[in-house]
Amino acid sequence: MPDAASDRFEIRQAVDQLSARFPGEVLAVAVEKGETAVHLGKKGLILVLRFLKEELGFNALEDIVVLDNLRTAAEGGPRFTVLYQVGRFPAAVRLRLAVAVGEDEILDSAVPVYRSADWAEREAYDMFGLRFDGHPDLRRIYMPEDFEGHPLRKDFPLQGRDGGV
Amino acid sequence: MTEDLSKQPFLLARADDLITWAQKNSLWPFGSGLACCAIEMIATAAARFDIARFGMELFRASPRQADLFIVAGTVTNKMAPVIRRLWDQMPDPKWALAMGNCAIGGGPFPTYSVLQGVDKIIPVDVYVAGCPPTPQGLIHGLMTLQEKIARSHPTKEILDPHARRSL
Amino acid sequence: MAFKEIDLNMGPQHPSTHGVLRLKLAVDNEVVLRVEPVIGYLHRGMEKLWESLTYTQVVPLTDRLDYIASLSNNLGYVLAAEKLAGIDVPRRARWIRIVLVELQRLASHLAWLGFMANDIGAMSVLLYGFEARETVLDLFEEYCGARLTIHGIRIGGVPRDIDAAFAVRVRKVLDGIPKWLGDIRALLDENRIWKQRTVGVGRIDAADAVAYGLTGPSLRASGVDWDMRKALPYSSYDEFDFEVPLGRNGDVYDRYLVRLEEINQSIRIVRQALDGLPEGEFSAKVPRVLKVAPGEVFHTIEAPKGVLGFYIKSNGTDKPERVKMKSPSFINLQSLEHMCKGNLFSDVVGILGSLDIVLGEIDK
Amino acid sequence: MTPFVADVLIPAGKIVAVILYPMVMVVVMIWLERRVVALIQGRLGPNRVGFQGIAQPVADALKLFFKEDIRQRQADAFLFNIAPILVMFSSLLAFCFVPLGEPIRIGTYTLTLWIAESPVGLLIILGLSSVSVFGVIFGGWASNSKYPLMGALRSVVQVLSYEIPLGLTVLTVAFVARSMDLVEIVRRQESAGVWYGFLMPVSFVVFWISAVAETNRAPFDLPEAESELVAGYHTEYSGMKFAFFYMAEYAHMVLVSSLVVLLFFGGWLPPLGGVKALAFLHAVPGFVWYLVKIMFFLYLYVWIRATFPRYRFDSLIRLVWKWLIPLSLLNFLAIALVRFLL
Repeated sequence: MPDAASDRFEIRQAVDQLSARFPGEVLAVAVEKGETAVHLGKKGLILVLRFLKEELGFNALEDIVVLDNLRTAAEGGPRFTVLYQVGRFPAAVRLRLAVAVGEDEILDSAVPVYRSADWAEREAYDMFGLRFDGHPDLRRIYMPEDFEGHPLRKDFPLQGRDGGV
Repeated sequence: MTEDLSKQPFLLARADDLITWAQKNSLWPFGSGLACCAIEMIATAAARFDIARFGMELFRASPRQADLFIVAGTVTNKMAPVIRRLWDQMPDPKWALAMGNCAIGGGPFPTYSVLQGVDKIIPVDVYVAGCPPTPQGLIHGLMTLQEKIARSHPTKEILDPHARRSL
Repeated sequence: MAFKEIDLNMGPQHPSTHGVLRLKLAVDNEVVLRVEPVIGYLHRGMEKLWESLTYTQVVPLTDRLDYIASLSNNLGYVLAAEKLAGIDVPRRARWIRIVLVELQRLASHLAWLGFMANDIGAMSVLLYGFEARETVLDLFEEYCGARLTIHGIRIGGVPRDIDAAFAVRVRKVLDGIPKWLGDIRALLDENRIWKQRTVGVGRIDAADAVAYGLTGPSLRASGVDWDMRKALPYSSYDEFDFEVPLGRNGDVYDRYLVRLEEINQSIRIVRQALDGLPEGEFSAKVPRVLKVAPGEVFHTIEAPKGVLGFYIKSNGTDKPERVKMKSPSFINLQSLEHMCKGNLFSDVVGILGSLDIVLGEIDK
Repeated sequence: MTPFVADVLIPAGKIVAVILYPMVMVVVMIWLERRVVALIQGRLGPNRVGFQGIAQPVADALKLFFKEDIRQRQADAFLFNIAPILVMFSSLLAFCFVPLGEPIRIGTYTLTLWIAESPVGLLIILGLSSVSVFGVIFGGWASNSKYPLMGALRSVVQVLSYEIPLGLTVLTVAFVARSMDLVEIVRRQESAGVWYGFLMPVSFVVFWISAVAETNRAPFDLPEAESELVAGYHTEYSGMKFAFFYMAEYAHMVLVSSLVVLLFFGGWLPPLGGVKALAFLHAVPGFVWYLVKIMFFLYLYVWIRATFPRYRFDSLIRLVWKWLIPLSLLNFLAIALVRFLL
């Protein structure tokens, strides 16, 4: 487990600076299995990302994971949670930002901050139907253009709807 | 030849032998690979298993010059029209070999985007099972295809174009 | 005369796109202006399928992601699942895993070497690379019966133990590889045509590489010292000593050299692992039906193509709630346009080869 | 020897021989190439069809003969069909001017081992070999699709720019031998006692490099670059038309190798002919020596193909304009000076 003392200190330091800088945005901080997750509000996402990249030197957005909590969410809870896996390398510090998103809410695109978010967001749109405002070219990336529906949603059947060709 | 020659017109039988001998011994596969099976197909053409011995090592990149379409890998719904167009571009005496469980029947992927078997879009002559099939398995499939070609009667097609390609 | 650019289509079926990738190129008679990769032709819906399988059933499917280096996919997923389920893997199992994964890196780099050289025209190197790789595949076939989709790493450990006879055969194969590499390097390293086709082609400097999220040998060829085995050591990699080869100017030639040097480092690691193989169990006791308490984990390893990450979220049942794979080739392919701008059309083939992408991993 | 036999039968026999000679050489060459490339790459190569795979090219040709002949709707019909004929025709016609050996005296009649001997045989062969470029251009351009078009454009530039060093080096040989007639050149080498290949090594090397480039063979095989342009200019051809392109390339290689042997390595002369001790070498007929030398150069072709990567287009052009042409000019100047001083 890479949660050596130095990592923990740097992560806690980063999180403290983060919550100091954005008191309204940081909703909760959870540490589990050596990984730190910061729950953020939707509005401040890009500001936090830019702050992390420019000031704290988190130079890599490793992955954007989208969770469909159709069945697990409490009544009226947000349909999707979008996780931004951010890391600072080579110092090997890793942080996860979680943002709750409703069914047809629009998130700000992270492309202006991290170039590698381009395709990850297109995949999130293709698989879940999440729209990203400010994305240079938001199109389907895996499925053919004329495909309706978003496959990775929990209510989409595994075998697909129209049975292929 | 398994058929008795009395029924078969003598001259045509000899012509059949000659044509099928040529077609059997110079099957040029089409250099198209889709997924994991493509790597095993290349390993089959590489030094250790070497299908060049059968004269098959000329992987033609253009469908116009290929006789054998080895569908090596998963055919997705997005790729299916491309496979169908490539098959139509191949000149006529052509054969198809479905390599691997994905090409035979969707393999381990019963999902929304995978075509459950390539024989839904192109007529397949030989199925080689395996995920991926070992090079020996593929060579066995190619040899069965050669036997199948040896039994076919190309002259019957030339003389009577309506005759379906007899198996 | 009005300038008219040709828009070429290196379609889903092309001899040198390593699978079903489609490149839309805008070309001004041989000089590349724009490259737009189109993917999805091999999208099998893996992540949707994983949500309907148990934790142990997912492992054989991870073989089919990066099918040239299937063992490192297994390791990536299995380490994430073990971290989530809190399973502690015995030290001997971790060492056997390192033997297998480093042999897999060897085989993957040899296959890459063959494909790239064949794209640039030296077709004999494809045969030499594949013959060297066959010797490594024999070891995998002997270890667990499969050559390509090996499924050789399970949750909790490895399927079989390694005995002394197997170790002897592994050492014999490891002695053979440098000889093969010697021939290939003699053929290519100082070859004027090879250098003309690769030096200064597809250049990307360190800052752009990090900005595009490039990882793996392609990033280290631009001089960025970032190898997940050293940055975040996993599966007792910190008990081995090996160097991380770095390039200087991040062109196709440096990526070629970095990967060749990585082959030598992998050989060193496997030798150390075989010499100091600790005693003990080769697999932890894992319940047949593995129920995992709710939680989430994100774990990355250094796959031959780059940093391969797995995010798993569990909901207490025996099936994962969500498994997301961070694919190195998916991110690396985004920097293709940056590398190809201004080069000639025939260089696109060389650059694509030097990126070492696999479509199974990109399309999932 | 009735006039009928002398004027009709023997020329007819020679014509058949000249057509058969390249065809047999092409069959041997296809087999040789696939076997040698295989052995270089550590595999076996075709050895199942006929004895050691010798019937493999026959099977290929026969199969291609029975293939469906596809022509695209948007391809230009006339040019599309004329291209393979042009390529094949120019190679075969050039073989009429290639002498195969010393004339043989049978009784009172001398049988000349060539069809046409003309004082400018060398020039005609060069002219015909550049006619095949038209075939490639028409083929690529008429297929009306992007990859063949690029293949055709590349081959235009490549073959035209490699004609210049080819022509210049051939000029040096004609200059030294004071004649363009191939038979005369070989006789001159016999009387001079030394072959021109050793007399003018620079000419030989430049000639050989531009010959390899002229026939679109690796490492200069950009017009049909497998990994870039799918199959280059003959992407759209199938069946017998493709077979013509395939065989014409080999026929062109045999033609160029025989040119190299005639110009630089004394055609049918036994090696070290002048040395008295080796007089017994003359017993072996000239044709055999000629064939041995050609096979060596054909082997060299295949050897080069199996080892070298492919040139990029701009380095290919830089090679010829910055290196080969100045080199051949200087070489021609040097030889002219040497001859003037002697």
